[in-house]
Amino acid sequence: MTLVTWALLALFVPLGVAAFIGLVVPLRRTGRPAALISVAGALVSLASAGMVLAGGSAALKPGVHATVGWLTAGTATAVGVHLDGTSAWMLLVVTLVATCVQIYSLGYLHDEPPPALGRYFTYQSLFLFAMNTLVLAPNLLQAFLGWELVGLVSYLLIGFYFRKPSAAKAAVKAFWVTKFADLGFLIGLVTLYAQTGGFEWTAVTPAATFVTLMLFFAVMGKSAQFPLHIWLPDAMEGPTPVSALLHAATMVAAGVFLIVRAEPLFEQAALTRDVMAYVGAFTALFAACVAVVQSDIKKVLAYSTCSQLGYMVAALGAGDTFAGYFHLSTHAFFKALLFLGAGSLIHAVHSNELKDMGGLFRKMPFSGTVFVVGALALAGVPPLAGFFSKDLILEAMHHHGLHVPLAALAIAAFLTAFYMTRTVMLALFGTPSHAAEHAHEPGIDMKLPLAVLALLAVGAGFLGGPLAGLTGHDYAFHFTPVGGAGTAIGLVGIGMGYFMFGPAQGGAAIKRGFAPVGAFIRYGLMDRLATVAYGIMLAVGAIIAWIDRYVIDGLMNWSGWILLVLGRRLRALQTGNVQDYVYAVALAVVVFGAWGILR
Amino acid sequence: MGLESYVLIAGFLFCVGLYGILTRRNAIGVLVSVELLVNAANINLAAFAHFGRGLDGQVFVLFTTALTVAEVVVGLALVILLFRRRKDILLDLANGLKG
Amino acid sequence: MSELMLNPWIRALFWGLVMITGVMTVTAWSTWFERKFAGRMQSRMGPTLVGPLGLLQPIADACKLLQKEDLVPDSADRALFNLAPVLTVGFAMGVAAVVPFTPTMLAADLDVGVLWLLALSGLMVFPTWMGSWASNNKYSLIAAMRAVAQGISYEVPMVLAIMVPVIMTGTLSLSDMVADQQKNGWLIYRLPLTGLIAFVIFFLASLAEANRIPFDIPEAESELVAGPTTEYTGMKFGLFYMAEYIHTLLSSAICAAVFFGGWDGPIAPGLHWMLLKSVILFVFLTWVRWSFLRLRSDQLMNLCWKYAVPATLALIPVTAFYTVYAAGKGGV
Amino acid sequence: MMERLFFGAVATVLIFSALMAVGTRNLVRAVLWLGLTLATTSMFYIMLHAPFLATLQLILYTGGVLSLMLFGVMLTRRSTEQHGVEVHNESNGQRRALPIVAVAVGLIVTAVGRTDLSTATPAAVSPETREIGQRILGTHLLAFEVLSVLLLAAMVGAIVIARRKDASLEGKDDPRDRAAALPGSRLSSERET
Repeated sequence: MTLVTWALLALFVPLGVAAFIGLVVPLRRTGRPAALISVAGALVSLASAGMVLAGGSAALKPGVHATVGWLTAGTATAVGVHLDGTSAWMLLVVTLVATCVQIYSLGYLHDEPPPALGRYFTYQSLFLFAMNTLVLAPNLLQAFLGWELVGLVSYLLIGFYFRKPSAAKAAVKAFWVTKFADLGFLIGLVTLYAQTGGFEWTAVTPAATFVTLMLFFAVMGKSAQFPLHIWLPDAMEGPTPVSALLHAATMVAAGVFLIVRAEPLFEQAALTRDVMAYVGAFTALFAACVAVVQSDIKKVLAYSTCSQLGYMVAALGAGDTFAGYFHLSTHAFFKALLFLGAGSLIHAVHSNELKDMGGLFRKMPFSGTVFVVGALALAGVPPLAGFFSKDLILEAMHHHGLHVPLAALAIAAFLTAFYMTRTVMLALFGTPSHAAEHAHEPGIDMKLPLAVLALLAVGAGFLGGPLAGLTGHDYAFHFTPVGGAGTAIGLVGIGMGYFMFGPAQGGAAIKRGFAPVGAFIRYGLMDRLATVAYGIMLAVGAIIAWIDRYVIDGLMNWSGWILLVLGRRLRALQTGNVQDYVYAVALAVVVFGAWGILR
Repeated sequence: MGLESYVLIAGFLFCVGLYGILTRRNAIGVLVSVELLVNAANINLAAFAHFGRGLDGQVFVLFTTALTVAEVVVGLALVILLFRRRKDILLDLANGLKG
Repeated sequence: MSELMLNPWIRALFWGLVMITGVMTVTAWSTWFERKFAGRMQSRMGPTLVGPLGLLQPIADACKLLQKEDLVPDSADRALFNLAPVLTVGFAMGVAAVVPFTPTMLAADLDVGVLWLLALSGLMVFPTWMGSWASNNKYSLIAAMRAVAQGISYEVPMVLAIMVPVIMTGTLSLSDMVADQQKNGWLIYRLPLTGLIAFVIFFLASLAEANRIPFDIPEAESELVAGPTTEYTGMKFGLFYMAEYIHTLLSSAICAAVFFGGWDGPIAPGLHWMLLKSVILFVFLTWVRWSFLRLRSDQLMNLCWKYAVPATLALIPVTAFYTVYAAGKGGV
Repeated sequence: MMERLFFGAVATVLIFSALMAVGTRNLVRAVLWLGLTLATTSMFYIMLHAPFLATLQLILYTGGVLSLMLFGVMLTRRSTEQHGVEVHNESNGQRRALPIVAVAVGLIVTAVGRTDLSTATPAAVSPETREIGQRILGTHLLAFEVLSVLLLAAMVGAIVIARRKDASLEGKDDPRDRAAALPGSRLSSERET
């Protein structure tokens, strides 16, 4: 079988599975069989992705392009698969994480009623298809299709517990925010089409700046960049495996992937890249700040995801595509691990709140260990996965002279290490809460994916060299001052976190000092901002109101009076009889026709 | 037969439909007349397609056909709503918007 | 003779006459066959008295119908009442024009034969409706509502189901369709399952359009007396009766042509194969008729909109995919 | 000559049935006359070498639209018929409609007379049905897609319009309807005003 056949298999098996378990209602209603079919589909998809990658970089490097014509009005566009190192690797990452998450879900959602379980796995399979459509897209148009499809599935999965009002609200919010951002994608696509007559990744156009800015707007929505990040924390209303797959590892990274894919376009737009670097760095810092004060373990991870996506976007903004892409893949592994690990903690105590946890490490050594591994990887401790990619990003920022974003990212690195230590300390060590007393380890179906992802979180950093070779970049790990400083900052953050939230519970003065800041961030950074903006608007509004009342209204009243008098006269024309109006139209047509013909 | 005979017949059909729209009291009767109008236009499109050696005319007949189906569906839904509210479907009595 | 047959008008006229006579004759004796068959299924004899094995029974029936008094109800709409039975046979016979018995034996080799077929099946609703409306009878009116609802509902899966053969063979002409099957295999098995499902749905839909049991809800003699034909007597009733049989027979013939390769078959001449296949399908239909109960109105609609339509909608992309990629045909 | 006669016959049937469709007082017959008009139009299409259109006309207009209209007639029977006798279908406003229609006919005849339409010659070969399909999915793809959206909108719209139950007329088995019938609710205050 050729590479394309394998890729098509990876693409269409999940679709077939989704259609099968979705449309065969009795099967869907039985739940568990549907779930097993879905997992089997994901495994086939994973194996196919593996076969594609096993084709080797020699076959992938030139890029394998297989398309069929579609929408052949005017200039032809195409759908199909485009395989090169980038998409092949992404395909593997997506299918791997998805398979892990699906297996994990078998255990995590064990107590769901069967119909809901069937629905869940239908969405999961559909998601895999949608994401693969996006990953394998040979042009921006197909990418857009996949983009919208993953948005739809995200909406469906966030609202999985749709009887819960907050979940339904969160789903709608996520949908609207991302759809609003997707308008940018659409405008970008239309502009690109108008300029080049196609939707190619490699298009060359003078309007590249505008097009890429529009695309980046969509990325801001999907990859949760400030200020369009607001949907992501709410999206945690979905089941935890969904958060791991969609809202941490793959779907939110789709924005980053899009930029990686459209690199030739973004290369033509220096302005967009600067915007990206600053927006990304700011998001990284801002979200890290917010993450420090969250009390909900999933919210911590959600803001952390925001922050890490900021890193990737900043790296892409600096022009180092590989750094962003590398961080995307390592992040996919360790963040999925963190979410799934958090999931098993949540599963054990039936609560998202950190205060309901504590001391869980002793009860759940396995889950605790993998969670700590994930946290260390995220904090950038060598030689775990996050260390290499974060190091590369910081270096890239330094290399391109972007010092302000670099500083922001460095602070964010400190905060990252700090809040992860805080989370680990609060959730796993310390005094056990009441809820944590009966906690116990999850079953094998949840442990297995955790083990796989933990291995990857440890080892994925060493895949940098092969991955660079696959995607046609140069990469070799060097120890540099910037990278060293970044690691040191991370270690300081960990130490600080341990000092404050570890057994010593030190730094009371610092805690007290920062308490108002924490409260401010936690309870209403956005609200305060809104209050200030509201005050300004009230003042401006008062002025406008005066003008409106006495100047404009005066005019209006006067003209209104005239219209009223006129209207009373004209009312006689409105007989309310439809045929009278048709008669008027016909009369006009005949009169104008006569004028035109007999003239 | 020449093109002008088709156009004339279609034109006459159109006028018959117009007369129906203006005089029918019953809403369904008006819908019937609207069908005649569209039909007249369709004959013209097909005739010009044949004599102009193009196909676009025929394609557009298909489009207008689909449009008409949509129009009839919505029209009948309105008629039924009207009937539910007023117990009749006489257009000259349905003049609630009278000024 | 052969030169004369080259003229399409003459050809259409000739085969038209042949078809009409042929179809009428076959229809007459199909009633005999059905009664015999039903009799055997229910451990009875069926007609035995008129002629050997009761073979002359149809002629006797026709004589009886012709002798009966022709009644028109007082409050009936006379013109429509009389027009309906004529139209119903007319439309049913119209289908015969495009049925390809052999490459040469068909009245009109239309480019758009499939559409013609669908058009006439769609029109079949009107005579039924017209007759029942014109009768001005409560039962008939309810029957009319049912007939129209059933007719326009089953038109949808019928059109969608026949799109499967159309996509696979890439033609709207029935004779080209058979020719294609001769070359590439019958449609019933060419694409596993898909052809079969399309056939079953198409067959069901044509049964519903012909108001045959188990879809004879408009007639429903146990609740609606006899539905549209309540007020009809004598030969007018006979015409309705005949139209149902013609419709059923021609549906079998069309299914044989579209899904079972028509005249394709070894050794024997094509016409034999075509007739054999049609007869097998007709026997199958008769068997169904005497084995199943009538559906309820809501069951009928459920079957159509919840099962047949979604199934056919799913079939179309599958077929298209197969045709473009696997068979390497079509494409832009 | 044959062609001329044939055309004349078809045109006569067409116009006559159209006149009957707008003229007859019996609504059911009007719809059936319309059916004859539409069927005759498909004869025109055959003469214009458009067999695809002809059959489609039969399927969609005559088969589909007409059935819908008959349904409409039956559902609103109380309005169109009393004691089995058709009422209320008489025309009104002939006095003002006739002149305008007469002028329109005159205009069309004049306009056609001033053109050189009679010099146009028909195409020798009739186009294949396949080409129509390619046109629709090629040049006119956008229009086709827009049309599909329109049909969807019409479908949804028709359901919404015809479905809304008027609580004063229908049984109130849906809780929402019951809520709407409560005094002070928005729906009930809108009703019958």
